[in-house]
Amino acid sequence: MSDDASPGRAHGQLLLREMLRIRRFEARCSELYQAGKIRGFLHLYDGEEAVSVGVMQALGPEDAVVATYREHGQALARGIPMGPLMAEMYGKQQGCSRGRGGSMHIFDRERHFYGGNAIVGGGLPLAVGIALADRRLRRPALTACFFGEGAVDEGAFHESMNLAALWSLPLLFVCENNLYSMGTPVALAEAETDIARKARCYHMPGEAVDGMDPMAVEAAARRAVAAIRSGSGPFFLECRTYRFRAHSMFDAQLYRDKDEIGRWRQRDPIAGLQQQLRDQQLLGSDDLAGLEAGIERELADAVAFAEAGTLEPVSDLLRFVTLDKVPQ
Amino acid sequence: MSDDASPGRAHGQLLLREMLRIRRFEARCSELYQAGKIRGFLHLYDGEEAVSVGVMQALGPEDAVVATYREHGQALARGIPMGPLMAEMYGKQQGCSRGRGGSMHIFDRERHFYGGNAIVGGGLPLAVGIALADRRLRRPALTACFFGEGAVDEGAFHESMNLAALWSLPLLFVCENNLYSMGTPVALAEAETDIARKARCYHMPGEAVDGMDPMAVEAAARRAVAAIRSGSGPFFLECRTYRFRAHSMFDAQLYRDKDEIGRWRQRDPIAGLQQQLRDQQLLGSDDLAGLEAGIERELADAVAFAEAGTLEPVSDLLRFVTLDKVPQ
Amino acid sequence: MSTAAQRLSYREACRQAIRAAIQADERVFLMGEDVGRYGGCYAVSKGLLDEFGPERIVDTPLSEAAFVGAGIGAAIGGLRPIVEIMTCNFSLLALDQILNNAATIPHMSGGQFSVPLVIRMATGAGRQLAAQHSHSLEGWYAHIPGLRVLAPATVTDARYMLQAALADPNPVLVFEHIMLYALEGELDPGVSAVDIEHAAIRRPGRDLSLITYGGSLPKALSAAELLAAEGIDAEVVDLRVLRPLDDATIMESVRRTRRAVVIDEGWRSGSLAAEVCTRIVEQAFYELDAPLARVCTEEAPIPYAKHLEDAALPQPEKIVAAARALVGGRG
Amino acid sequence: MSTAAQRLSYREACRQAIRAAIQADERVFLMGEDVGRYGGCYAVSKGLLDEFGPERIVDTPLSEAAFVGAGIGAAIGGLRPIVEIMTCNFSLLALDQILNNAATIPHMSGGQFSVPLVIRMATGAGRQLAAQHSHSLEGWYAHIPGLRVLAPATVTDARYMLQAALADPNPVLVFEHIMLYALEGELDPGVSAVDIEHAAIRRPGRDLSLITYGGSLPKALSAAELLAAEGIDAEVVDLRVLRPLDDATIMESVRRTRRAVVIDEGWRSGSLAAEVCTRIVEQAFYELDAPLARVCTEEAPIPYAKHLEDAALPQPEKIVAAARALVGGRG
Ligand SMILES: Cc1ncc(C[n+]2csc(CCOP(=O)(O)OP(=O)(O)O)c2C)c(N)n1
Ligand SMILES: Cc1ncc(C[n+]2csc(CCOP(=O)(O)OP(=O)(O)O)c2C)c(N)n1
Ligand SMILES: [Mg+2]
Ligand SMILES: [Mg+2]
Repeated sequence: MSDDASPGRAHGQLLLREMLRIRRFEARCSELYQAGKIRGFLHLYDGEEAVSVGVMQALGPEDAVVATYREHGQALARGIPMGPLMAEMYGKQQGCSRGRGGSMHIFDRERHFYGGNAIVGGGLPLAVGIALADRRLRRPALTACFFGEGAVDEGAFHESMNLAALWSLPLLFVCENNLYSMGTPVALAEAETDIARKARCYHMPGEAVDGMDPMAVEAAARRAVAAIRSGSGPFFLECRTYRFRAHSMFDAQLYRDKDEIGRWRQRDPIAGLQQQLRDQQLLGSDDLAGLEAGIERELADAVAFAEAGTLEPVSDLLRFVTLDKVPQ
Repeated sequence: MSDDASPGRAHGQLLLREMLRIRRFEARCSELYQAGKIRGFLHLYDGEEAVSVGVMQALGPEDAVVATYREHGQALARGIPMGPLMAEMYGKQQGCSRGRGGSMHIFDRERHFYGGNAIVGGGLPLAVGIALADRRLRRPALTACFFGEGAVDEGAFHESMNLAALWSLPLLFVCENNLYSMGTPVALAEAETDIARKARCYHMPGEAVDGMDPMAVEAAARRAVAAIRSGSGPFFLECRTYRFRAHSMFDAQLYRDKDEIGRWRQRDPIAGLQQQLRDQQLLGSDDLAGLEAGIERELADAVAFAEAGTLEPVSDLLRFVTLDKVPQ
Repeated sequence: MSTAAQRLSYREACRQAIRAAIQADERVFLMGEDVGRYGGCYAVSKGLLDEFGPERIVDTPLSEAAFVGAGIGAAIGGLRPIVEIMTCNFSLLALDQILNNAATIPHMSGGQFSVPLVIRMATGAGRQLAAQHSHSLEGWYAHIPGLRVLAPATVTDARYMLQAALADPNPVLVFEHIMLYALEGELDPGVSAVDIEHAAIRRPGRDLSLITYGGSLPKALSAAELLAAEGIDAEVVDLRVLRPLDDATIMESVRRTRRAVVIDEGWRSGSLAAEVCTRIVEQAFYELDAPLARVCTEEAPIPYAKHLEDAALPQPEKIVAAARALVGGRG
Repeated sequence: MSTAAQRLSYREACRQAIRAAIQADERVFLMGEDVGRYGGCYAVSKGLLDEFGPERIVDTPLSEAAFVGAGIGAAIGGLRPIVEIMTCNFSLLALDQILNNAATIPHMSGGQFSVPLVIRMATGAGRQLAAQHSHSLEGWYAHIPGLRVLAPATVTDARYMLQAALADPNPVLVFEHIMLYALEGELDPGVSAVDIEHAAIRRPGRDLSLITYGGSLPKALSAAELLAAEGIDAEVVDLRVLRPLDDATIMESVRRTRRAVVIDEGWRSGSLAAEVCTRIVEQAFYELDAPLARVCTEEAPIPYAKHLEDAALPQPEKIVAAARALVGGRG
């Protein structure tokens, strides 16, 4: 945990609740996957919650988010309600993408959430464009673009970093470095394993932060956002984190041993913050129970909402292949 | 000019002759283009001769070369005879690519010359593969891969640099930094304008050298090649140079002023070396006359060879779309 | 504005179209490699940087994936980008962005986001640029749901298709054939807009339909002249819009002529011509008096040497031969 | 080796093929994302890293352009790479390398260099992976001169096509449909090789030809069963080789049955099915008793929701309906 002293009772509990919401939501998704209610690829964020929760604290409602396929945490932390999110997992038309996207393609116009993207690195150029539009239209917004450290190997990363830096765009690059891209450890994929250093290659300010510490992430994100808002161009934030579970539901995890996972579990961001808040007398047992109960209710409601949701009529299959007008 | 003292009479004259061969060859190509004998895109190397000539000195006959579309200099310096090269420009079947490639696609199996590539950055992944094959087949060869500084912006550059460094391949990256990619100056294309620094991003050793000085280029290339042969992995060599002429035959050069060109012409690698050799008494007027006369003869023969060449029969159009066996 | 017909080149028409679009809507800008200082690799945007400045005429690095993706993001974000990819040959580097983002996000997001983007690119062969610089890839793009694909073949279409494309809330790709840029034609002062939905009959005829688009249109028209001299009256259909195809105009023509040759500069196998032929068989089979024929590019990388390039590409003589063979079988 | 028929999955057959290839030729190696430690995203290469070590089973970074290009270079340089692109969806990032280098260099160099490379990739939809992960791009690749394109649809083809592909001096692409990996079948102990030139009749029939390949083959066979129950005797042709197409087998079938439905998981417009239909019209027009029909994927990005994905894709019922309509018109 960081030494950033105390977050304040309310804010500390908020961070905890946000992370717990993600953890519980995904635990349920995993069960629902086993039960066949959710299908397709499902990539859990278990262990990485501090990253999204920390970063999102630094964003305002007008800021944009470009997400990955491992984006439940990004979506929930951004404020997408759990009901439509769960309905999306179910493939129901009440889902936030009408059930067309599923786990990997969450969209939410109201929250400027420009989608999970299932092509590794595919979201980065998009984020450059959104940031360009904000600047050209003189909107005071910035774009936060999430991606895994695996995306750093792709050409799209290089081109997007260069473009953002060259054009000095209001863009926060958030690299979720969980040490693996599927089964490939960073050292087998990157000549430069210190990912934060990549920023320098483009004359971009960058920083690495403990991605298991929500307060540290939040603090770093706030610094980055302040710099971007001051007009100094893009910022690269590497969040060092770890996924506790498999890459997706099809992964025997032959590439890492249980000990490694065990060691990282010692640094569980949720348990860690909980302990810290307790130690600082910012969280009582009642608080925690209340918090947990609230999340249980929210989750139960979300599942009920998804279960009650309806299937989009097959006759709508071709709807929105092209649009009649630009949505406002 | 570098202070690398004297190159020795024979070697100094060799460097001079090689550069002059390129200069004269291309001057003739330009005339032949005006006359309609050569068509398609024609990219001249005028001003950049020291780069290819310097680098090629460091290569052995078993080493491989991957070239660009601005490759007459690379081809000639590598030893591709002028006749087949000129015949290629003419589109004759005696051309080194049977007249199918033209200026942008020179191939020569015997000299391990793996082609001009007209997709900016397109040759880099190829070079990685050739170097990989050399290593896996335990051949003591290395691959020299040429590209312009414009290619540095492409995703293929990033991916190839990473792969070469990660796998520690015997690969010499030669960046011909002539300050422009078509009409775009480096500063409008690169967040990092110090191109040699790019090497560090991949933990690759790198160096920048005065690309207007053939001896400096040769010396740097020899150091790089020695390092690669010693097994230390790839090397990045930036050669700082300038093209005196237009990007191609269709270019009004609106993007730079005559003064700039004039200043660079002061540093003409050919005039420079000539002067140096004279100053050091390594080149007499007779030598130069002999040298020039030899090149004139070679060029006249090449043009005659190309003129006398024949057109591939149209019935061969589909020949080699697929091959019957792997050429040995 | 004068009301007299204006004579200008296709290149100049493209430039006027861009200029007018930038003037009409401050969200519009042109972005691409060397569109500014260099003036465009085919000189289309020459002078525009001076006229509109670097906010509206944006030179990009050599990063096709990133600047095309940035165009998509900018369109989603409220701008109206015209992205120029120098030639379709380089568009492969951005194809993932075009297919998986531009064409997909509107549908996949359930209609929440649209991508009002125009991507222009040069296409085709004919200048001895050899294998890597002579592709005709519009047929591939015409396979992608969510895109509109245009192929202006006349000066009028070059002048006016762009404004219709910019008005479309969906991504539109415009393919400009390299051999057309120097073509000259008249702009009808009475016309100030064109539709981007219909094919056009460029030459009416009764005996067979020559169906084509873009750079092959002049060749089909030449072929029709040659055929006329032989007493064969060919109709020439310019598809104009490659996606969605205007079936009605195609079928109407074929039902009248009962024979068709489809001409397309893509390689024969998997060409756009195959799609057109198949639609005709699906929709007008019983009205056909003869098999369909295609004149496409030979199945080889296009060589540099002029005589081989010529031999690889569709040519009026090949079209004439194909037409003659079909009509020869006239029952 | 036992001579009893061996029952195994398509996935296992792919693995055996790779294993045998690596054992047979020391120049052969497998390279791709997560082929080693992870065991392959569809578990095809599970266990091979332990068996052959990291020189022969090479995990790559997420750099499709570079490692596919490196495979091309390595092939030119004398190795025999099997490059795995996880799924064809990501192959777009390497398409420039495949088209402009692998397919082009042999011809453009005047035959000086060959590219004896095999690229395997998963293709197709059916697992609710949504729009970006459900493409069927083999039709695009089948457009490219210089490539051979294979679509093994049976366990035997999965087992033996690879060795033939590696023996080819030219670049060969192998498309493995994701829905086939779990399919089980028998390996005939008498067979130890297959050709990569011919289509195969998987079910003989007289009334019409169902022409398909890859993941749609089981669907076409199901449709044929359903049709049989209605008294319609459908022949099922498995194309196997998508480039170059085996016209002879296709035409021989269609000349007998005089009717054809072509089934293909690509989007309808510009599908490989269009090419097959057009060839039939070009070569067997006068033998047709009815229009041709296609059953392809609906023209929309493929949605996640199961019922919509099912509705988007070719299904036995759609094939039956198309067949019935053609045969209904039986003169
Ligand atoms: C271009 C591309 N290549 C490969 C894949 C398959 N794939 C999906 S997730 C993944 C790993 C990505 O790792 P990373 O970027 O570190 O993100 P993480 O999964 O660790 O969050 C891969 C290889 C893909 N989706 N897109
Ligand atoms: C992928 C790609 N994009 C664009 C082009 C068009 N183009 C040809 S040469 C060139 C400039 C390349 O500049 P640089 O790499 O610096 O090489 P130089 O021409 O200066 O030698 C461009 C943009 C191309 N051939 N390939
Ligand atoms: Mg990761
Ligand atoms: Mg340059």
